[in-house]
This record gives sequence, structure tokens and C-alpha cells, in this order.
Amino acid sequence: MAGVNARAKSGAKTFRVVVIALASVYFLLPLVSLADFSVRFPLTGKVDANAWLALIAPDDSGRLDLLREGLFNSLVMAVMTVVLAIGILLPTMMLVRLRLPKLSRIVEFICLLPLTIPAVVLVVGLAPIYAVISTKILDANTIWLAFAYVILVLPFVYRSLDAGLRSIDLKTLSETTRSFGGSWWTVLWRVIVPNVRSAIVSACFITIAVVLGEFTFARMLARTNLQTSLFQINLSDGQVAAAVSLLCLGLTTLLLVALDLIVGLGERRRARTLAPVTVED
Amino acid sequence: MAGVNARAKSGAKTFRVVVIALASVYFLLPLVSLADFSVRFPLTGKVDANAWLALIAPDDSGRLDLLREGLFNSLVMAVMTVVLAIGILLPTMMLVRLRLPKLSRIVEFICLLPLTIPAVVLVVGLAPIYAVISTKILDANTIWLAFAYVILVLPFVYRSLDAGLRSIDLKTLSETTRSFGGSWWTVLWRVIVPNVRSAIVSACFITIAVVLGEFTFARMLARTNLQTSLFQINLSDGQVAAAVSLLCLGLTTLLLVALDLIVGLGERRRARTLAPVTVED
Amino acid sequence: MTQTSASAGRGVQLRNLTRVFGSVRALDDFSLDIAPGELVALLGPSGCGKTTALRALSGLEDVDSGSIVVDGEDVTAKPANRRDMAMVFQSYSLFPHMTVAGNIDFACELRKVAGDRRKIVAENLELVGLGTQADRYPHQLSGGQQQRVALARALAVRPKVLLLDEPLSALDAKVRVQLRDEIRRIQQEVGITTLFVTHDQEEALVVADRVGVMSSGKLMQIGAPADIYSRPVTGFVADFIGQTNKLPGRSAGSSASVLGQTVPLLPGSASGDVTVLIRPENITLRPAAGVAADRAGRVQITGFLGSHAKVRVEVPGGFVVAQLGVGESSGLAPGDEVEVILKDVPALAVATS
Amino acid sequence: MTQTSASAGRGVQLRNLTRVFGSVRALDDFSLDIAPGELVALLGPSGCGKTTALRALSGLEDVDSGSIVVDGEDVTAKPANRRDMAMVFQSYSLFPHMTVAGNIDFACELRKVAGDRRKIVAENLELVGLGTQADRYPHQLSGGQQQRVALARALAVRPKVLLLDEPLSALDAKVRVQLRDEIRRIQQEVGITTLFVTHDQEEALVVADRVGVMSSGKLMQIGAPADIYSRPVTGFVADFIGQTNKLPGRSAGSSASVLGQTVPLLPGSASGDVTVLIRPENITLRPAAGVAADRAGRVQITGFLGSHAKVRVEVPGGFVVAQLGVGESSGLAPGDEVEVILKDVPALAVATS
Repeated sequence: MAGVNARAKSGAKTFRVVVIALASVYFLLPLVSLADFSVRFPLTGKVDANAWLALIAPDDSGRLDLLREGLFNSLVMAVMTVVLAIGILLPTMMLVRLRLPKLSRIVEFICLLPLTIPAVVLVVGLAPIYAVISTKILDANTIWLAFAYVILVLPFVYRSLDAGLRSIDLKTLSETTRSFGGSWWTVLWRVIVPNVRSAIVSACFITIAVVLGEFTFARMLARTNLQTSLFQINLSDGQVAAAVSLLCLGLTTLLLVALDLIVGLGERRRARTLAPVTVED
Repeated sequence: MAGVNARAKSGAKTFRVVVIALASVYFLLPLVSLADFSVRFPLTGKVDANAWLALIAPDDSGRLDLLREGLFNSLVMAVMTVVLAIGILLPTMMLVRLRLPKLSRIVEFICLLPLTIPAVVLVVGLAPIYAVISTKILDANTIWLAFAYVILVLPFVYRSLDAGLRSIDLKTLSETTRSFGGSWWTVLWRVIVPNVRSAIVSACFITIAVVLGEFTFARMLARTNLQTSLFQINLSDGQVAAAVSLLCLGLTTLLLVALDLIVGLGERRRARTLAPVTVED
Repeated sequence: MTQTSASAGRGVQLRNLTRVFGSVRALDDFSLDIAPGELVALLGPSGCGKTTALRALSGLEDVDSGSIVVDGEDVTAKPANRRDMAMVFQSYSLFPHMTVAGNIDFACELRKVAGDRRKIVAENLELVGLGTQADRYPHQLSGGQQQRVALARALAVRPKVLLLDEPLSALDAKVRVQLRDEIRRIQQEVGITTLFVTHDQEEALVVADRVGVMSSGKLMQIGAPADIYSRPVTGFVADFIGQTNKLPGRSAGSSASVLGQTVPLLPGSASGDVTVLIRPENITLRPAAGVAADRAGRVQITGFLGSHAKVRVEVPGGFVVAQLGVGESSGLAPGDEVEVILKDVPALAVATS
Repeated sequence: MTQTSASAGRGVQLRNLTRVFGSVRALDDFSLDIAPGELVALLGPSGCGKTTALRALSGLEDVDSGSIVVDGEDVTAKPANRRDMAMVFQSYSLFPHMTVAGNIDFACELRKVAGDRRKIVAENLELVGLGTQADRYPHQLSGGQQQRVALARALAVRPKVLLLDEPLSALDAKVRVQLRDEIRRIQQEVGITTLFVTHDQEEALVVADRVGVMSSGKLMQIGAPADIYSRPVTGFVADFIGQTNKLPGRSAGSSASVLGQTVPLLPGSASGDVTVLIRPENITLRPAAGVAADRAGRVQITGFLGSHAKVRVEVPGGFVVAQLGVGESSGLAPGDEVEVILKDVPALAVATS
């Protein structure tokens, strides 16, 4: 009778192969083409690594300065965006869930809206505001772009925190803390934050990934961040651009794998927590 | 003692106002600026509606043809993208949930990956493939861009279907159907699809919204869709561009509100289904 | 156990509480007194307002009108974190990121409990029989153990009132029975004033000094378990607590004729054509053929329940369920003819609807 | 009911089934015969393999070895949709987008049931007492009603075997009791071979012709409810079915001395120093001061349960729980001295661990 089971297992294996094949076609093929393009000399088809070498050993120190400025700006903005986005969203989501559940659909809608607005439209809308910010309120420093990036990452941060808050019994935990005499501050810092830590970490990662990869806003508002500086350096050389793109993609993927592992760990721990109650006591 | 309750209510009201204010600052201000820019003559500050009138009554019939072509292409691609994305994803997700739950994290990861890859990077990767498609496999017709759009909408379709499948007891429903003699085909078409209809509708809406709003791919691969044709028409006139952007944003928002209403209805119906069992029988 | 005894014995008065959610009156002029050290169980179907009453007392829910007095002090306007109570919830409410000992210690820290906290933690874990589990995390415990820890945590802060919100509902039947006995034992040992909310009538009867039955935000009846069970004042209470047979009868003042027999009636019974509510254990069956038609029945189903058996008997115009000892029921099989005999125990008669 | 009777009475043989998940043997050489028309309940703690056994019979779960024979035909290799069985699940498995009638009709369509489907739908809804609800949607019904519809749907396709996978677990206590009686009535009326899986011992005892107790993928004991309850063959079975007191004693062949009294032992009991398992209803209490020390006790807690009461009594070296009638228990209060009397009912003695 072993065959009964073996048959099901071989079906599962076939399906697994199909899924992996599908993933390959959709994601690996473009990457392979990109890699190929970055090392193949366009006209002759000769293969060399010049584009990659140019990245490691740039021949012009002025270029490096620009890159350094872009990287610094991007990192500062990443930190600002993380602090602003999570600082605004976590308390808001907590209060909405606990006190104003009717508003939760509105908050979700607002937070997810930026996903569906083309970046170009957002930039056009933000341009006049940044004109005012640059001249009247703050200055033309690139880092104020972080305010725009908060809008850009809102959907991702929302979804991450949403998943985290869903995985705990927010209401019972906060009511328990309250009933033992804890203030709202205690609820937030000593009970909720430690229990959605993996969601917060994953929100941070995705925010950092988005901010480090952002190009459209900075370019259209004429600011210098990592991507625009790379772009400027390599405007003249498509192959170097391809190499840089691959590098960025690689870094982003690394970040995401790290995120996935962290969230996976958190979920596994939680799964044990929610394991069914057995009879033995 | 009415005050006890009234105090809590006024707190809730204050918070509601804060949320709405926050939403306004983040979303309405850019829009208002955009609207202002579209009607105010840049140098003199005089207000006129010329940019908007240009949209309604274009003075050049060649322009209209281009717009018509772009709109047609975008609509065809929207339909293709919907069919491809849902046709691939729904059966895959069903089978993963029922038979290969271990793969579900991988599938989720693959489906969400496009969210975090900047569109520019995707395009650079896809460009060589489209070069091959245009010359060797199919032709240079714009509509083959739909294959790329499937990647673009994958995360949204995934999330929509994921929410839909989560809201039903997929395992029990399919096992029930199987135990009464139904084939897998019956399970899919007669049991699952009717019960995740609102999720499918919402996946369609978001796909359509994304495809109709897509600009970067089409522009960088030099194809004509709705957005690129609009762009080309109005390249010369920033005010008209602002007006078009507002129009697109308005249409997208309408679509999203419709989506929200449909999903909301579905959830409300489901909420009744899952209402707690009471003692009266 | 000296440290916990210190907190015992505060009286609670809920006075004319009203709470309206939309069109639902969750509490409708609800009043309840709990004596110092007493355990009162509130019982009722879902939506009857029992949980709202408990949450109003805890401060987690506001009331529209009425007052709440604990230990002589009006706490109606105090927020939840300053009411000095402790609650055990239906869902496991332990902090997942803290150990068992950490949970109790954290609660003591919040409530600023004086004394050696390590000793308090150890004593209270001992009290619920989990002395050896101090360093485990909640997810390493079974559901029953988690609720024990929640109980220990609630007792450790020496609250004026202990609030139990369906603490056993999420547990397996066997564990539920064990833990409810434990709760009763600990509550009597510590002597703490306790409000226990449940929808399980057996739980309420076993655990409480007094049981209050609620419906639509009102208290229908409150009294000692045996009183509530054997002398219900309304059909709703009789029906909700325990099983009843509803038999048509004719009331003549203090007694009624039912199935050709005379049954004494409880005070407050209706008169005229009535429905008489008779408990299964107040019916006996005697195997007999050819008895008077109005007391003859035919066995439909017998159900063995371990220590006793229930037998469903077809009688003219319906059926009755009788509860018998195992010995009495062993000879009966479906189809047997029996004589249905009503014991001489007072029953409630309600107007036939 | 002619249409449903047609499907009654197919025998089932499960032979040496084994199913391994990772390191867990969910079924370990498991064999079970179900006679035509019989209702067998499989009972056990979670993870004992009872649900795996049912799913193996339904075809929704594969087995690693062993064979499944239904009505003389080996169906081991048949997929679930061709096994001609019908199942009622724990979670409400009605198709949410179809009415009650639509659900039943759809099942009949899939199973290609011959005859007037409108009539079949109506008859089966009538059978479960929901004749008037045909046009409602599942979400408009209570949990109990949904499970009734699921039952009607399962019966409508006239399966060879009816499979019930904890059909009552998600329901409220009151509804659970009602519906289990209903299931028993309908199963006897239709006469269909049925396998019922549950973790609730009372449910199994009431509903089944025979009860099988499982542990770790093995069948520990199978027999009529009264047999299983009063003549368990292992301590596990005695403990899992009903409550037991575990009292130290000394066995002398066919009887043992416990609490200074002699208790007859069941066959298969251990000898020497043993633990004797005695049911609460086989212990009585008599208020008395100054009795022999080895049978004297002190009341700790009394718990009123409506039709009976449970009393926990401290005895030398532990405590016993006695189940008394309401009359017998009413005079007892915590602290009273009593004489603990063991009834002359055979008990199981197991080796003291």
C-alpha cells in the first residue's frame, strides 16, 4: 500500500518543480539578461568585466565624492523615514484598534493609497510643497525628502505592523496591563513593542530598502541621493548602469532575505504559543 | 455620571480630528497645490482654466488619435494582465494551501518581491527580453507589455486573493466537495471562485488601476499606452500635465473607492457568517 | 498565605447601572451587592450583559448612569488602572515575552506591591500548583496552566476584588472541571471578594456562593445555587439552569395535575392551564404494560452517561426526559412500555404561551 | 424515510492501518470492525489518532499500510471523491454561497443521486427539523442549525458510511446536548453505519452502540458504553472515561482492602500494593464523628451540580471525591467529619507507579 502515499508525494514534487520553474522564468531570466548585458560588449559581443571593475576602482575622485554624498543623504533619510513612519503609525494603529475600530478601514485606505498612485503623480503634487519647504520653512537640503518617503513607505510599514498587531491579542494584553495599573505608555513600550518586535524590524528593513532604492523623487526634485548619484556617474555608460542595478538588487534581496528569516523566526515562535491546548494539564 | 462616558467620547472625537488632519496634510495638500498650479498662470498668478479646457477640447486631431491608441492599448493590456495574473495565481495559491503549505512562504516571497524592486531596475532587466520578444517571438506590439505588468501587479493580486482565501475555510470546503464526489475542477469553479468573488473583483480593480496608470515601463521601452500618450501630448505644457495628473488620480481614486465598497460589502456579509453562535437554536 | 489574606473581604455595590450600545441595553438598571469575601457568579446567554457588568466594575467599560462602590469608596469615575482590581480573561492574557515569574513580577511592579517580590511570586505560584514552572514562557504551558498563572498573577497584587471573565471557556472539558474546583478552593482559602462571569450553568452552580441569572441587561434572579436550581422564579431561569421537561397541566392553586398525577407548585406559579417545568431527576420510570393512558409512555432512546442515564420517553402529546441511576435504567430498551411517575417535588408552573 | 433507509447497513473493516507523520505514529497497526447499521464512537485525547482513522476511512488521508474494506469491497486505493461516504466536519462546512436547499441539492448533484431531488431535499430537511429553513443562507443560521443542515446534506446522498468528525465541538453546551440526542435518534431511524469521532467522553457514551478508546494510534479498548465505563481494562481508559478516585490499597486476588474496607476487583487487576480506581458515585458519605481512623474524612468542598452534588473529602494521605444525590449532600458543609463508605461495586486495581 506504500504506493498510495508515494503517488501523492510525487504529485507534490512535480508541482514544486513547476513553481520553481515559474519563478525562474519571471525573475531569473531578466536578471540573467541584465548580468549578460553588463559584461558583454554591445557591438562585438566580446565578454569583459570592465563595467564591474569601474565600480570597484573609479578613476575619478570627484565622482567618489558625489557617491559619498548620495550615500550619506540616503542613509540619513532612511533613519529619518524609519523613525517618522513607525513613530506615527504604531501608536495610531494601536489606538484605532483599541478605541476606534470603525476608523480602521479609513486608516488602512489612507495608508495603502500611495501604493496605487504612480510615483510621477506624487512627485508632481509634492513639487510645489517642496518649493515652499526649500525656500521658506527649512532649506533645500536633500534630507527633507524623508517627509515624502514617509508617504512612499506608508503602505509597507502599515502592512508589516498590521501583521504584527494581528498576531497578538492586542485588546486583552492592553486591558490586562491597564487593569494592573499600567499607563498607556507602559502598554506601548513594555507590552506591545516587545511583542511586535519582529514586525517593527521588518518594517525598518523594508523602509530602508525602499529609501536606498528610491530614484524618481530625488531625480525629479533634483536632489542627490544614492541612486541619483549612481545615475549621474554612470549616465554615459549603460553597462555600468546595469552592473549598478544588479548590485542594488542584490543588496535589496539580501535585506529581504534577512527580513524573511527574522519574520519567519517570529512566526515560528508564535505558532508554538498558539499551539492547541491538550488534555494533559 | 453621563460625564464619564462623554469624556471618553470627546477623547475619541479629538483623535478622529487629528487623524483626519494628518490625512489632509499628507494627501490633500499636494493635491491642492497641484490643482492650484494647473489653473494659475505661472508668471502673473492670474487664474484661468485653459489647461483644463485643453483636455476637453484638444485643438489637434492627430493628438486625439495618439490618445485613442494609448487608451486602447492600455485597456487591452489591463484585460490580459487580469486574466494572466489571476489565472496563474488563484490555482497556484489554492494548491499551495491545500497540498504544499510548506511552500506558502516561498510563493508569498516571490509574489511580493516586485514590490521592493524599483521599477527602473525591473525595466533594465526586462529590456533585453523585450528586445528578443519584439524581434524573434512575437512582435513589437505594445500589448505584449502585459507580461511585464503581470510581474508588476503580482503583489497586489497576491494580497487580494490571499485575503479572500483566508476569509473562507478553504480546507474544509474543498474536503467537503471532494468527499461528496466533486473533482478538483468542481472545487475550483463551483465552490472556491464563488466564495472569493469579492477578492477576485478587488484584484481586478487594482490590476486595472495599476495598468492604466503605468508610465515607466512603457516610456522606457518606448511603447504607447495611456500615460505615455498623455505625456507626449502635454510634454510642452506643465499646467496641462498637472491637470492630466489630477484627472488620472481622480479616476484611480474612484476605482479604489469602488473596490473598497465591494470588499467592504463582502466582509460585512462574511462577518455575519462568522457571527458567534448563540444559545438559541 | 498571609500576604494574600490581607486583601480579602472588600464589599462591592453596583447601583442602578445602565449601559447602552446603539439600540442594545447591555445593562438596564442593574444592581448587585457582593458581600466581603463572597464569590458571586453571573450567568446568562451571550449578549445578556454579564460581561458588561464585570467590565463596568473593572473600569474597562464606562457606564451611562449608576454608581460603583468598592469598600465604601465610589470608584465610578476612576479609570481602570487606578481601581485596584485584578482580572483573569477568557483568552490567555499572559505577556508572551515574559516568563511565568516575570509576568507576576511585572504585575506587582505596576501595582507597586510592597515586600519581597521574589517571595510573593513563589508563594502565589505555589498556591496554584505551579511552583516548578517559574522560568517557563507562556507558550511552553498548556492552556490550563496559563490560566493558573493568570490566576496567580491576579492574586499576587492583592486586589480588592478578583474578576474572572469566563476564565475556563477556552479549556478542554477535563481541565475545565479540574480548574473550576481549584478556583473554588483558592478563593475560599484566600477569602477574596470575587465576581465570576460564565455562560456555563454547571460552572456557576459549583463555584459560587450565590448565582445571579441575567437576561437583557437585567438580573432575573439571584440566590444560592440550590435555591436557583430548585426554586426558579421564572421559566427563563428554570430553562437556563439545568434541563427541564415542559409538560401541559392544570393548576389548582398550590398544586397542578400533570400526566394524571398531582405535583406541588412553587410560589409564584401561574394558575389555570399551565406549562409545568419538571426536572429530569424528578421523574422515575417503572416498566409496566397497560397502565392508565395518561401516565403511560414508551421508551424512545436511552443514553448512558456514566454515573447516571437519561431516558427519553414518548408520552401523549410529546416526550419527557427522565434521569435515572444506572441500576434503574439498565433494564430499559427502546420500545419498552413504562409508567411515568412524577416525584413529589415542588415545580414551577408558567402560563402556557 | 424510505429513501435514506436504502443506504443503511454496510459493514466496514479497517485492517492493520498504519500512518506515520514524521516521528509520530498517528495510526499504529489500528484495526476496527463496524457492523452494518452500527454507530461506533472513537474517543481519545487530542493527537491519539482518532481523526486520522476517520480521515483514512473517508479517503481524505492516505495510509502507509493496511486495508480498508467497505461493504465487502477494498477501497484502500480509491480517492475520496469515489468512496461513497459523507462527512460532517467540526467546523461548519456548508457552502456559504448556497442556500440550505442549494447545499443539499449540490451534494446530490455531485453524487448523482437518482430521483426527485426537490423531494429528497425536503425530506432530509424535515428529518433534522429544519423544513422551514430551506431558503436561508448558512450565515443566517445558528451554529447548531448549520450542523443540522450538514447532517441532512450527508444523509441526502445516501452514503454507505456516515462520518462525523467532532460535529458538536464548536457548539454551545446546551445545543451540543440537544444535537447529540438528535444525531442518535436520526441514526437509529435511518439505520446508517456511522463512525463518530469525539474527545468528549459523555458524548461518546450517550451516542454510540460501541465506544472505542484510542491512545497513541492504538485502540486501547472497545465495547458498549456501560462496559467501558464500569469494566475498564487499563488505568488510562478508566481515567479518560469519567472521573476516578485513585486510592492506595492492597490486592488479595479478587478483592482489595482500601480505606479499611474490602472492594471486589475487576478481572485483569494488578496484585500486591496497588492503586484502586473508584468512581465518585461508588462512594457514599455518612455524617459521623469518631469512626475508625482509616475510613474517617473531613469535608473540604461541596459542589452543587443541579441534579447531584460532588463532595471533596480529606482522607488520610489525600482526598476522595464522592458523588451524592441532592438529598444526601444537603446536610454536609466544609469541615464536617464523615465516614467514607465504598460501595460493593467491582473496581480496577493498577500497579502503583
